[in-house]
Amino acid sequence: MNTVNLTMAIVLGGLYATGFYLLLQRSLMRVLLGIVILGHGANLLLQLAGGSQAGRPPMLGDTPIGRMADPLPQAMALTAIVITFALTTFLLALAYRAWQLLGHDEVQDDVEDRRIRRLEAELAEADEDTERELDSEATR
Amino acid sequence: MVDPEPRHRQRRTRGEHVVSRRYPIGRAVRRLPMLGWLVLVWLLLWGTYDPGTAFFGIVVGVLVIWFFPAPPIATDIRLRPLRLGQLVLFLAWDLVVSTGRVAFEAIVRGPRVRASIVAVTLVTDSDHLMAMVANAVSLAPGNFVLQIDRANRICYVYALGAGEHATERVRREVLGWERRVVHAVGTGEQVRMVDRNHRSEVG
Amino acid sequence: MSWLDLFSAVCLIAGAVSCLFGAIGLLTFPDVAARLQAATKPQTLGLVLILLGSAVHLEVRYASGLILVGLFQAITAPVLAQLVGRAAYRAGSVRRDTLDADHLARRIEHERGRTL
Amino acid sequence: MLALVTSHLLVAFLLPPVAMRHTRAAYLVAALPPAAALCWALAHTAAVLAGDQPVERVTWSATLGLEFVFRLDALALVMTLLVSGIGVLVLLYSRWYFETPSGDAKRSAPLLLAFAGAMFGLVLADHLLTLYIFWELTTICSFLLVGQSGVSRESRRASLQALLVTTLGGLVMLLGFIVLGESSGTYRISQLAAEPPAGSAAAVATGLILVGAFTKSAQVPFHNWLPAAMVAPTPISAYLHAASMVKAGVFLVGRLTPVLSEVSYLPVVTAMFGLLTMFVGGWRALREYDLKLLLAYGTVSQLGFLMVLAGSGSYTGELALAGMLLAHGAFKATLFLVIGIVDHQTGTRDIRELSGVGRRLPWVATVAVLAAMSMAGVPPMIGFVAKEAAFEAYLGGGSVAVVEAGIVLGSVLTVAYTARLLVGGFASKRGTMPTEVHPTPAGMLLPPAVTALLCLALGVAYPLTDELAATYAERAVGGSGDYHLGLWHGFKLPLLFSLITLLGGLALAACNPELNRLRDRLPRPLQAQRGYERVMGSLERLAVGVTGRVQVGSLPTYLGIILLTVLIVPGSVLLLRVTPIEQLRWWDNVLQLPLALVILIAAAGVLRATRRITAVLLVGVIGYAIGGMFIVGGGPDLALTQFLVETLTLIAFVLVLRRLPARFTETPSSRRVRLPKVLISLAGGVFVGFAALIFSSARDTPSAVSREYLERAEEGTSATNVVNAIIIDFRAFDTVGELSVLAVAATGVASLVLSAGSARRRKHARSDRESRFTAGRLPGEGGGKGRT
Amino acid sequence: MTDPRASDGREETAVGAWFHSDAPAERWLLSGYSRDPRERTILLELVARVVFPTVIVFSVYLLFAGHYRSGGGFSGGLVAGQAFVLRYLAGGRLDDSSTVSMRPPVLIGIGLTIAVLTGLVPVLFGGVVLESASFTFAVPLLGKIKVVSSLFLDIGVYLLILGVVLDLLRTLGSGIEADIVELGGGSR
Amino acid sequence: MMGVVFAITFGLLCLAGLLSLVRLLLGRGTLDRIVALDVFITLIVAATCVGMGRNEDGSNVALAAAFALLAFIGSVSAARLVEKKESHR
Amino acid sequence: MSELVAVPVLLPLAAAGLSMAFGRFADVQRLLGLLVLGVIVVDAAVLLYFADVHGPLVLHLGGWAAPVGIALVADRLAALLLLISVVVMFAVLLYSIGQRITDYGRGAASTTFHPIYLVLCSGVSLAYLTGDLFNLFVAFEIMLASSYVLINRRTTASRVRAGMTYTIVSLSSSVLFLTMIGLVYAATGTVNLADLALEMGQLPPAPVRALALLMVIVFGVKSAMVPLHFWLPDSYPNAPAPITAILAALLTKVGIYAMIRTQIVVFEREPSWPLMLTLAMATMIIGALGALAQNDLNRMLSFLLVSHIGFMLFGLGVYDIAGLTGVILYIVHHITVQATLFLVSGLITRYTGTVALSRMGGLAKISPLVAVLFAVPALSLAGVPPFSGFVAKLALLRSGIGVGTVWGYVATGVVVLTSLLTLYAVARVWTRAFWGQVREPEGDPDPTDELVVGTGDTSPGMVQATGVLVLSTVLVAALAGPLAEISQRAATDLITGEAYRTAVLGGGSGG
Ligand code: NA
Ligand code: NA
Repeated sequence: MNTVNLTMAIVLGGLYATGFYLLLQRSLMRVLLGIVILGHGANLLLQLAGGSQAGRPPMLGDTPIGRMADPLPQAMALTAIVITFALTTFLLALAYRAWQLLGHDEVQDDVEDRRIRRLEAELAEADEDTERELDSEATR
Repeated sequence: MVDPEPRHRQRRTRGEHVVSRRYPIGRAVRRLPMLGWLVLVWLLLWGTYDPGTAFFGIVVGVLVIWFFPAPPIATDIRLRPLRLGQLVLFLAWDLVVSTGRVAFEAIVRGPRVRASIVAVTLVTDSDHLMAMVANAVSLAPGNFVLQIDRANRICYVYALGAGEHATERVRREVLGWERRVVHAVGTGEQVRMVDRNHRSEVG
Repeated sequence: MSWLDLFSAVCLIAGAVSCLFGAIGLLTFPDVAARLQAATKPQTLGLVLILLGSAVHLEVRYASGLILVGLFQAITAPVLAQLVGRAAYRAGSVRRDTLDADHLARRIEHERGRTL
Repeated sequence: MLALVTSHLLVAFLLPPVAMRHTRAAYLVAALPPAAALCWALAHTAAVLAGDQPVERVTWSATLGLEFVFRLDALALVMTLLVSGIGVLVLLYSRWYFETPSGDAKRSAPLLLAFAGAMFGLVLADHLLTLYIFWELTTICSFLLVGQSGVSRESRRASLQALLVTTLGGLVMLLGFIVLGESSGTYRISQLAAEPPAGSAAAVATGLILVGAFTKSAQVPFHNWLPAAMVAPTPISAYLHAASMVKAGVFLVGRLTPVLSEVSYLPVVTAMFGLLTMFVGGWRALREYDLKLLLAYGTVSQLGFLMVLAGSGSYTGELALAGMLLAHGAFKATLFLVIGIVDHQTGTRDIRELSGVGRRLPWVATVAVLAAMSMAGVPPMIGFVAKEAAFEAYLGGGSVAVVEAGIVLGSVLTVAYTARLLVGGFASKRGTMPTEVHPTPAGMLLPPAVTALLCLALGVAYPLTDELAATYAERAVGGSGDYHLGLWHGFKLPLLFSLITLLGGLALAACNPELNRLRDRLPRPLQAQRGYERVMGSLERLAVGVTGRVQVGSLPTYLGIILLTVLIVPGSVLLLRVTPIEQLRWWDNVLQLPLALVILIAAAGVLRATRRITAVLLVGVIGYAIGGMFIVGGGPDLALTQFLVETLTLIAFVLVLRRLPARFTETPSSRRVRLPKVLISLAGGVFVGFAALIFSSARDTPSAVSREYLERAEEGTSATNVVNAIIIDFRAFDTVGELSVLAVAATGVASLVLSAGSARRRKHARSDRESRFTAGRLPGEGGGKGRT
Repeated sequence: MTDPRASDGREETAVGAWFHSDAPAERWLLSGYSRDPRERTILLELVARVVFPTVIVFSVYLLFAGHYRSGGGFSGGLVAGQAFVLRYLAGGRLDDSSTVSMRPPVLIGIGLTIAVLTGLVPVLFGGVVLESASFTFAVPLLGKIKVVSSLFLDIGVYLLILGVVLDLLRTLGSGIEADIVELGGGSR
Repeated sequence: MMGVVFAITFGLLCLAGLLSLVRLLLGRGTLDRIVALDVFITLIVAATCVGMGRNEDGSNVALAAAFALLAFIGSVSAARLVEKKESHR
Repeated sequence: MSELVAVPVLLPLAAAGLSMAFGRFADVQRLLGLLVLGVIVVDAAVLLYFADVHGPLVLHLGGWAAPVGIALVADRLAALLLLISVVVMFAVLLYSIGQRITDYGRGAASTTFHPIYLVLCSGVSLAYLTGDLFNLFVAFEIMLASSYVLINRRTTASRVRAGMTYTIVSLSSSVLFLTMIGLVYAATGTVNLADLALEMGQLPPAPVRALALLMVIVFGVKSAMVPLHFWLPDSYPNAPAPITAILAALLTKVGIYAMIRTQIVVFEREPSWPLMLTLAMATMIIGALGALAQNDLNRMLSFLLVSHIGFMLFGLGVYDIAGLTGVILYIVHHITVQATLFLVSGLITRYTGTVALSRMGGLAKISPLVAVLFAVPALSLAGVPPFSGFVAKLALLRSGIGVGTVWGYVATGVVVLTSLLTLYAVARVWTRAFWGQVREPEGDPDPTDELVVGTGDTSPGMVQATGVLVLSTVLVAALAGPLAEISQRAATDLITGEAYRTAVLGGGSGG
């Protein structure tokens, strides 16, 4: 029961690839758009996971049950849409706050991590010093 | 609701007509058209036209109006259903014609299309009439209102496909729309004003 | 094919064509103001026609709702046109070279002269 | 036993407040629990010698096999006598040694007591895990005792070194214990001894356990922490690094001798490392000028000797071990305490500065000489008795002879540094001014005097010592031998060896200055301290290097790695084990095609967009088109929500974009960076699309759950819209959760956007409070704020 | 006929003031305060005055129709929220124009509490958490009216979402605007 | 017969949608894009209505109404705020 | 009876709603928070008792039997972790209240902190209790959304980056989670965990394995498993102490819990799982090395957190009853200890005005109490007996040796090595910050910045809360017997899976 057809698979692939690429950027706004697009992709995937795409709305009444689209993934996608929306707005506010505080909205590298990378070089030097110190101590 | 500091309330912009809130019954009556509209919307949405739906429509309409009241306004509206119907029909026809013209311009002229911005001073002095005229004009052939100078009753109309006589043609069209609108919803006074103006133009 | 179907078919196709013309105008017109014309008028007409064409196939209780859709579109399209047009003019996105007459510019000149 | 151990720890826990106010009294209080333990042990001596072993057992966690089991046997008794006896003496000594107001004094009483308790528990343990627990406790106590207030760099370094080296050993040992326990099904030492495990598990366990023993007992190559730890105050060195803690390793090997009797390599390894340690320690001791360091290297050497004996596995060897344990405890404690006195009264421990101390402090010198005799193995001291037994133990041919020779050689070194110690510390030297000496308080001399007399007493009263040692040795090797500890065994080889040692040692001591000059010229390839520094240095470099490379601090990199992991881990499984997908088709509804086209074009447009608003609008197009997909797929509710949310998102974006620059301000990344990003994201897209195909073709029936929703919605929830029925009834809980997410997000947005203003307000409020606070104070005390 | 705004001292130039005003003569939308005339548009205000209550009615329809057709508390709340967005766009910051003037966080809190209580109330009647029940009344003239208890959950959802949208307008909308003014980012 | 009509209608609408998307991509101004988006949404509304007609199932009417409304509010907000941003410059 | 299962989830939510509505009354908010958490502590204890004595307590929400409805399941594992988590949340709330009163005064109410904290509690509880994969996603989102707000509150220019990192990585992992759910549903047509276990049996092996690994990654990001851990040390240390404490203590553990729950309930596997053991080793080593490279106290603790996540992964990798017993014990121990350490770190920065170890000194002299409060959890973290860390570590080591595979042995060796490195790391803190010369505190550089505070003001509430946590770590050690027993029973339940499945699927009658 293959519920995903080739077109939709390509769409999913395209959405995810776009989302991933944007996610890997430094501009917070791009990252945010990436997450929005990924969210779209995930919601689409959820709906596709349900059943045949020729399904009719799951509204009881005229349509026979057998022809209806799977309601559960729809319900889940609905929840997911709202959650993604909530978090998107939060991230948006965060982008604004970052801009307000920093004057730009780029995600920069961690200062402390960079310090440690510098430390490595310093440490190599210091190590030589200790070796020399130990040598002189030994010949004392 | 939002802004804790009422600093923006210190003064009102001059020129605004402030209507007294002292007459509750009058206010309620003024709101009846709105209630009617809301109930109509409710019925159209449900698609079931029975007393139950209507009842709940009234309940919902009253609640909405009561919870979110619009500020009272001075403007009087006199509905003339026949004239209103005429207006709608005219509008529909105009829409078809305007579509044809825009389509023509789009396909034949395309990027080389010409236009004008024409100032038209309206006869009547009323917010909602002006808005309705603007609305109607915007639906009409190749025009839309770009800017309104409410204080001076001027509409600046952007008109597509204009030529030599564009200015005069646009002015006549806009005033024509004003006349139709005033006939449909204006007060007697306003109707007299537009008719007088129309006669002087034609005459 | 009944008369109703025929009516529906004409409405639908005319509506779709109208929409398409609008889209073509959107693409070919030189500036925002002109494109706005294309965006609002043929779209509104097209939508209304399509609503008519579709309503024929629906039960009354559903079809009545379509009236609302048409009304919404008719009321709101001009507002959008005015807002966008105004913004475009202010932002200088309306191409002056396509204009035969520009009373608004004249008025602004006039005001400026009066205050200075 | 449990009560005694607990009382140590409990008193130690309650002692600090007392120590704060009455420092000296605290030492006396602290001496009480070890004294009680000593009395208790002495009271049980007879019983233990008669073969009666008191056992106590408390279960901590049966599931984990975690128990406290204590047993007083001969070895435990020997060690208890040492630990508690010397503990009492050291605590009494400390009462005079520490200056009253110093922080060290306040700190040490409870810590020493806690250490005594841990040590007491350790020697009594009859359960591997019990043993480990107390073992680590002694490590921690030692860390704190050596470091003290940690003001000096040396003390910090030394304590850290001791901690790390011994903990390393401890942990490896724990691993060994677990291997032993898991393979044989019990952690009880007595049970293990009854049925000694054999095979590879036992062999591996032994190796691991020996690492623990070697580190704790300062065997080469782990020995160097011990001399470094000499930065500790002398009583602490005397107790920890001479009498008790460092013996734990030797004790462990002795304790486990019966358990590991099936492991054939044990004696070889212990002998090898023990002898090496004996030489290295002795050799270094001959070079040191600091009396304490000299003694410390001497201890290292002695520990090597003890380790050789502990691993011997022979009756006589174990006998010698028991004797030597007592002997070493007694004489080394004495010597440390004496050197403490010298240091305390003269202000120096340097051989080159000390002169004529023996004359000024005759009693002290006498005590020192007594102990030194025991150390050198001069009759009738216990040291001699034990050493005789050791020489006896390795009489024989082949490899045993090598060990014998090694012991003799090591003992020569011992005698030599003993002589160096006595002469250097107490003799009058030409060319050196007599050192100024303060008189010694009697209370300070008493403890070393007691232990010195003990050296003598244990030697003279050798039958008693022998009985004690024999009881242990019998248990250790599971049978008795015919050798007995004693002063006189006739003219036999051991006596000759003793003589050789003494004479050789004295000769070596005499020509030591020349030797030292020679030594200074020799290269030193093996230096334990340097090895330790190197290991720590490279550890730090490794840490910084690895962290610097792994933790690059760049968010895109992190996300890229996460994506790569997804691609590599589940992706490879999917790729490697793929089966052909059935029922492939291009579309289910033709309308999917144009919508798909719109989505893909818009997505490409987002990637290319340079203006923020353009990108946002294009994302909007994607959202609306997906809404279209939802309609096509039969999900009007979904589409409605999608449209509404999309519009709201668009509005929210636009609201914020008012404030941000029109274009993306990002610095364009170089091609080198962009290509991997493109590849990773493309691969990610392919993975998801591919996975969607594979997973959705894996199922062959419609969802049974969904069927139930469709069938039960109307009667169950009286709803015809099944999706709505799921949302507010069947799975209403999801909805409640989702609501809280919304509420939280909205609150968060408010706190972010509105916080700028409120932060400013708060700052004012705070500085107001602050100024009021400072204004209310007296002008003089403006500086330091309320500290505890 | 004189232009009252042409001589307004607040504006930098009269041209700017005139150029930026489409302000209607009356307050179509706002009862409380007057806003910068440059930001007013007669057409939008007038349309919003009609569309706003219409959309609210529509949202209430969605809330109640959700059980049977497309709609539900989410859609309803979101649509109502959009009505306020329109009002905000036409009239500027949301003022005291509604009878119930409630801070959005309070609205959110109430919505959440209602939703959770809907889950907990059945327990008081010996049911299971989140169990639903339906009651049918026959009312003369109006016919049968069916009330499902899970409707209250939907109402909670509706209120909460409305609160969230209002909060967004308060923060991302007015909050950022105020920020621009405070920091002198704007040209006014 | 009606099927063909519906197919043609859908086809034309899709074509129009793609054209508006092209305008959205080309720009040049933000306002152009906003207008294009508005057209795009209106086209989706139209397509939804056509779909309802084809399936003879009107349960999506509310959907269409909501879309029409949203397109308006979304476009107005974008236009309004773009305008504001310009005036804040 | 089964209604009690819903209390830890719904009560804090209702209270959060009220707390939001009463946003202007500080005392009401405080009281509400403490009261609700107190009630939940009692409730969790009762749940644990019942789950242990009578088997899993299942609440079929809305009366809909799983898999139609969502089931909340309080089995031994969930109840135990819930209990310990709520206790920690209670203590941290106490600390927070103390800190806020000290810094902002008694009247300072917050529309943010108290409601969000309660929602966080609800999310954590739900994550433990839910028996449904999608609901687990919702739980995670509740939890994460709250954490985003808490971590980004009052952020400063120098640290807004940290919040972004955290938020973006978490959001990305949420997207992965959602994708995973989509794939799971596509393959099985259900999202109920117990039901999934049955459906998985009918699938070909490739998708099943891929799903299992995808779940590992999704929860691996949340629990900071190497190589998905980078975000944690860059973000957690940059929040105020109580926030870091609660996030570090609970969120990663919930990730681990979810990983254990899904892997063991849904999938089947033989003991000793090489991949997981490898990941565990990498996590332990990289984390420990990272800790050694740090000068910032909070960052160091964060790296140690990563490292010790490796311990838990190790137990999961052993994949038998002994291993899981060890993990459960370890989680219980680590929740309390890690929270305590971050709280103490908060106290330390109050005395020193810095987080840099190189600028600290003589703390043991300045405040012996803080020294003790640090020493106990630090030693416990290093697994030194007789503290809780030792007990938990012992359980892990025994399982690693007991499983009898080469992978098991190697990984056990790494556990030992990591213990040593941990000890080294905390001992360095001791030697640098607590020993050495007493330093004058660096003043409070930025009063709006809650992370670095050099005022030296500590309210009794903060110290008491820390003390309560220290005592609870001691208590965990003291109660090792019963805890280990119940952990073992929980692990047995997990491995056999029968009790869980019948409780969820077999028990309820539909509708
Ligand atoms: Na429209
Ligand atoms: Na600060």
